[in-house]
Amino acid sequence: MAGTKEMNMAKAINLALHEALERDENVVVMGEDVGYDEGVFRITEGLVQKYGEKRIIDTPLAEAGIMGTAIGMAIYGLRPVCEIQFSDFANYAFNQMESHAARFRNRTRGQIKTPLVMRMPSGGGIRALEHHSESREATWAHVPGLKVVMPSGPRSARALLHSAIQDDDAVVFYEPKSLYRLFKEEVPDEIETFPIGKAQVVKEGKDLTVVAFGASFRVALDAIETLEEDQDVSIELIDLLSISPMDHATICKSVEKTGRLVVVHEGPRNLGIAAEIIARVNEHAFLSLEAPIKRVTGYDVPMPYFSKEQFFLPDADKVALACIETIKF
Amino acid sequence: MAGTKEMNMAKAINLALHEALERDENVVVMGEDVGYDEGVFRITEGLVQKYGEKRIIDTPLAEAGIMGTAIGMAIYGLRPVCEIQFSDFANYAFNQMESHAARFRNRTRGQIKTPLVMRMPSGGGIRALEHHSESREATWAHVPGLKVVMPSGPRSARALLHSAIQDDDAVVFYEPKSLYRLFKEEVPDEIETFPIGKAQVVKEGKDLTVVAFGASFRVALDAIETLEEDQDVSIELIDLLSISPMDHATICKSVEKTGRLVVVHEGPRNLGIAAEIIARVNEHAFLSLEAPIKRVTGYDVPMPYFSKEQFFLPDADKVALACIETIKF
Amino acid sequence: MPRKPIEITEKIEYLSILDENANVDTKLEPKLDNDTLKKMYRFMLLGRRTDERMLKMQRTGRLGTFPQASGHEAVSIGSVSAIEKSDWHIPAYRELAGMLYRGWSLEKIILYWNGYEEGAVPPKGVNDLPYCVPVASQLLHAAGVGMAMNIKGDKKVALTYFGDGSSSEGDFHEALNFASVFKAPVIFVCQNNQYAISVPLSKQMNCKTLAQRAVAYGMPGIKVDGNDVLAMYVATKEAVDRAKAGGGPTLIEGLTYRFTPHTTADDPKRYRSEEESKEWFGKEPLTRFAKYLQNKGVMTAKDLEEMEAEVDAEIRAGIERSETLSKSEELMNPLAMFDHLYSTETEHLKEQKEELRQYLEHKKKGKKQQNHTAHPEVSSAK
Amino acid sequence: MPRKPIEITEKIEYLSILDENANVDTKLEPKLDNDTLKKMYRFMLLGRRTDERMLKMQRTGRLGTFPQASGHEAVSIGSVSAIEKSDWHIPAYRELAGMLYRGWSLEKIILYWNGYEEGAVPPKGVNDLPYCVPVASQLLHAAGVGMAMNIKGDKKVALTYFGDGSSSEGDFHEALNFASVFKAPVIFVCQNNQYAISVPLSKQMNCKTLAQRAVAYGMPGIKVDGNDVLAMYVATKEAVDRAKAGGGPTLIEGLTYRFTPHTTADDPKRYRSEEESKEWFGKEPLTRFAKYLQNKGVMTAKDLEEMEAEVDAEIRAGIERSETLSKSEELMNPLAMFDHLYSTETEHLKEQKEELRQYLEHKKKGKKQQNHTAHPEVSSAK
Ligand SMILES: Cc1ncc(C[n+]2csc(CCOP(=O)(O)OP(=O)(O)O)c2C)c(N)n1
Ligand SMILES: Cc1ncc(C[n+]2csc(CCOP(=O)(O)OP(=O)(O)O)c2C)c(N)n1
Ligand SMILES: [Mg+2]
Ligand SMILES: [Mg+2]
Repeated sequence: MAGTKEMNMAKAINLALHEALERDENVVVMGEDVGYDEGVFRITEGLVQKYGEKRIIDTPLAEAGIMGTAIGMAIYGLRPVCEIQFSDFANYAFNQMESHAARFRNRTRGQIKTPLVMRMPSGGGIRALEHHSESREATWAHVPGLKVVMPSGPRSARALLHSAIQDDDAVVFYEPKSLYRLFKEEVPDEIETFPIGKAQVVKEGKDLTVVAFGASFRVALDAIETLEEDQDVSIELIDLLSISPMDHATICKSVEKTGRLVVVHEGPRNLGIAAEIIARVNEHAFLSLEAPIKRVTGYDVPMPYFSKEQFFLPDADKVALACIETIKF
Repeated sequence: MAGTKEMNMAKAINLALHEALERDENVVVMGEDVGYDEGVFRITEGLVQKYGEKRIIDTPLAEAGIMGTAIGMAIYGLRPVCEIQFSDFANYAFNQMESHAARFRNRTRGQIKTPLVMRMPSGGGIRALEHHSESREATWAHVPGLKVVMPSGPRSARALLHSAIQDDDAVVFYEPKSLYRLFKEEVPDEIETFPIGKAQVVKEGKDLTVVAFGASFRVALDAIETLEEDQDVSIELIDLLSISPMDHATICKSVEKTGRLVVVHEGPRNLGIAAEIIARVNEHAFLSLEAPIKRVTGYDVPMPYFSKEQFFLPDADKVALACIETIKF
Repeated sequence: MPRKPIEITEKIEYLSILDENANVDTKLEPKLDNDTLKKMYRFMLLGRRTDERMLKMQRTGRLGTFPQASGHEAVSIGSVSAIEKSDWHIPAYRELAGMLYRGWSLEKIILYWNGYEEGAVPPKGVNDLPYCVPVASQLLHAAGVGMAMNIKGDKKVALTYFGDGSSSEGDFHEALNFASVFKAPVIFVCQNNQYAISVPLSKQMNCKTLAQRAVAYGMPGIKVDGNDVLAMYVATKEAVDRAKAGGGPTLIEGLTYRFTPHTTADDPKRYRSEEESKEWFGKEPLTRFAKYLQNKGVMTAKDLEEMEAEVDAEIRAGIERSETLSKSEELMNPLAMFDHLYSTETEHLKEQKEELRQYLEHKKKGKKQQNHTAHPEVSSAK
Repeated sequence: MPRKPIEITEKIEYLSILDENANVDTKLEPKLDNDTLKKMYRFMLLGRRTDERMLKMQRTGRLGTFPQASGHEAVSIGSVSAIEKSDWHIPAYRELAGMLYRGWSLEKIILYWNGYEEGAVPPKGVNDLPYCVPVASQLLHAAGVGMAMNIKGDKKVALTYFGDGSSSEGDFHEALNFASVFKAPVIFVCQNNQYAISVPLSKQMNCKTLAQRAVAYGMPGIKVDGNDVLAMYVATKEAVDRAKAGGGPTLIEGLTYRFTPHTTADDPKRYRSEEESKEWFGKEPLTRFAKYLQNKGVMTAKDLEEMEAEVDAEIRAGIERSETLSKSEELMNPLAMFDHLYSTETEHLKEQKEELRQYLEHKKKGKKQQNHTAHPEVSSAK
């Protein structure tokens, strides 16, 4: 790519924040320790120094407070980009998001809007404490009125974050924390946006479709690369990116071609994102299905403490096995 | 039935509370206005007069406070049965339920348990205000460690509430408020329990399976009765009763027989209970399926204000149409 | 290393100016011109009469359940009259009088309680949020609005309301704390009617006054006779001036009484004594203010009577407009439920809208055929 | 109808007994026997040395991230030593010393921070809850435990902890309010180390003391020198006695300092000055207490040295036990993740457990074949 820079996902998100703050004086960044500490994952590096304490706001330790005041600020005309220190603690903000961020526009027939972003590190893989590793995007995606996205690397993170900040609706922005510094990727110099509500076919194939997102997208990618090297199969890989609204059209089109589908995600299986994908494929591409759709997901237990988290998480072997079983069905 | 009494669902729940308080001195009832007001739906009628203010507790207006202190009380050895005035306000208690009620047992390898019930009126159909009519059982069912049940009438309400109170785990007990006084049913004199985690085949049939629960169960029943009267079809009807754990075995067995399935519920469709049912049927009975599974559910918008709620809700016509389309597929 | 008391430096006060017998403390009396006084009274009256009329509508099936507001007029009008149009007004659900004062039309109010989102759309020209149902949650919006004013450098205030019971919610605490930490220009007004539905304040909290909770946030707190519109005005005006001068938020507790059930679905006999209610009826806010206006020569008995008639006509017209509106095609269209959720239409909702559209059409056809269900035949397919 | 100040009747005090130079206020000094004093010191020391050793383990990859507790020993031990075994101890996550005092074994502590649920299982014989991660949420459990004590008529107390920053959460407010309304025997102890990770208390709240928040709940509040174990003991004992006599809850603010980063992942240089840290190191809780014990003749320098050696040996043994345990079949079994969620096994989890079991078996076979992925061939099927 011409005009790109290589960077990791932490840096790419930080870049998007710098750019958004630079472009639009209504953008403010707020959350616990986002100021001089620069965030516990250093995602807000350099912001307070550059944009000052008025726009980069260290808040009191209260998640409902953060999102509730952000709603007020958004109504007033700002575009708050809030950090919840770990997605697990967003529980405390559930009422504000469900009752208000998701509803103000609808409630006032479009007159009042709440353009805000709730950024939060999520998922396992970094040997963190209890309540620091869950992936519960389905909780938020089930709320009508919220948008939920999850990038799978530096480029999608930077592009989706710009989309989220520019969006006039409330967007829940999941950051798979295990990816923050896992790998680097070329990110274009120019600001790029990815449309919220669109999945990407990252790799074409004909025997099977795999849908994944976030850290699981990397896992799926690994699995597929190995499988295709080892065996004579051709797998289509879709990066979901937008969890709600969900782009079932892209998924169904792929399944119409391949007839088979595996969905991979970290969150619990019961009522997880894969369930909805299966339901929509059932509705829109039933006759194309040649095998049951497999779910490779977290189990329906809380994320075990970290000595055993790797067993909970989808890994490349689990994905590969599911792919093989689905193709062989 | 010998030894039964006819009563409506409000009365049946009230009866279960009286019985549970009588049988077990560790049972306490708590919530907003559950004392002398006897609950805004009068479900706690006669309790404070009989069991006193120590066991029938009018709490301050704070849902996290109610569930959080109930967790402490349960750990201490009581069995709190909490009323959240409307399920919509349980949002505020989401963190306590997700972080603690759902986890204490797992976290302490079975040593500490939190036997408590979170009862709450839910759903539409009574011309209530905004935030008084949602059906978001999927939010709770997605939380590993919680149990979620929803009765469909007086008998199942009384039996499931006893099961929930006797259960050693935290149970979310949804009360479809439109059913409180809609009809009466025979309820046995003896205390009865329904096993949590089991669905009931209420009516056998061979052309199609319909799964529903709560108020939607009544809607489905109506639809099926009319359809079978009018047309030459035979429909199997399953009352889900237990939303989590979910009895997919019973559903799949039925689908193996009928080959077709319609799922009915009030909650939003996206990541609603029907999605998980579809996913499990896909996993366990894929080859039996002769038609796509239809979802007759609430739409993915907040419940409209009440002048239009009837359009949001599943009704018998919507169910009948879905049944016909599924059978004809 | 001693043991010593810690001095509480927050100012917690009590204020009353116009007592129940319309005696006025002239030293504390605000200097308001006659038009303003008349306007204040007029909206208190409009609020009261609207509330009463709405009850009748509800009883005859022409309105849904609603929380009555009679008795809360002085808290609402005393405070709202102390802010400017460009300031923000963020009510809970007992600020009927104040919302009318701010320009919410009667038909919107009625549409709201009749189940139309159109009733929640704020009027143009003021900065108002609609009714808020999950108690205390609106306080955080007010704190956020106040924080935004500081960020933008705007010299405005946000005036917000909550009930005594609502102060038990965590959102109350977080809102007052955020406002205080960020010195946000927010006035938190408590409609302390001493009950949360059936739960008396003594079971809701264990301190003598709600105002003293300000100590926990390092802000001034003032308990006011909430049936005294002048005292409410003075307390609010001071708070507004302080906030606009950068002095941060204030907590105002207006002590009042609900002259009605909690909502039209409630029965207060279960939890309040008749004597108590009677005692509080004696402290009613409109009567004493009307006397004050007469004593002061601002209005005559005849003026008051004329105002009653005017208000009555206004309400009738409003009800009529609301009934016409609610029969309009726009307000009756169920498909609109999909139109305002997101800033741009999503494919997914488009599909669901189409699904509902087809269903409605099918129903319409069914009705025409005088066959309610009108289902297509299935048997042939089997 | 005057304007008048409202008198605050809640008692808010400050207490210090043993200052940083080990001067003692003999009028306030508690009468504790030598064994008790020695035990208190011993567990402060054990806490400190364990914390230090754990840091080394963490730095060499033998332990996960953990929140260090050095500096918090006096708040923890001063309060925990004022309750009985049958009372309840509900910590946040800086009560390492207190948990050891209550009988949590070193291996449990280490297992916990090494990612084993087994470390969260409370020891027998005491009524303790494990560490709590979502800040302030544990305060409601303590309030509930206290309410249950009242319901059951048990004369016990619940002692619970939270950080200064955590007092901004709604759960803090709701917990103190519930405890107060129900006169629950709960002692709320704030580990006020003046920072929530990087956020100083001045950005967290806008009042002078945390203790004064008690005014909002009609309960006594006391600010204590949190590096003074004697003052912490006295304040807690008073609160315990009051609670057991039916006097309800108390809020205790222990002013202290984190002598370490927030957790092993944190870098305090970003937000705290070296001078500030140095100043607070001078107020360290163990040194002054050791001096006090020597001055009082409770322990000699030699006793202190011997105790160091004892504690050191105890820690070594604990670490060893934890490392053995963590290699045990039971603790290594990933399938156990399904075993404790519900009181009875569900069909659904049985299926998932079987799925994982099969997968693990497949992996094991694959490893034996020296072929890491060991996938069955797919091509034949196509
Ligand atoms: C979060 C939440 N919980 C419960 C309710 C149901 N509810 C509506 S009003 C009310 C009592 C409110 O009491 P208070 O705050 O004193 O206000 P008042 O109605 O007396 O004006 C309750 C419990 C609600 N609307 N929101
Ligand atoms: C609800 C919640 N939000 C955020 C966090 C992340 N977090 C852990 S400790 C901490 C700061 C706590 O500060 P304070 O209460 O002062 O306690 P301290 O760590 O200083 O002892 C934060 C923000 C958390 N654990 N829980
Ligand atoms: Mg009230
Ligand atoms: Mg702290």
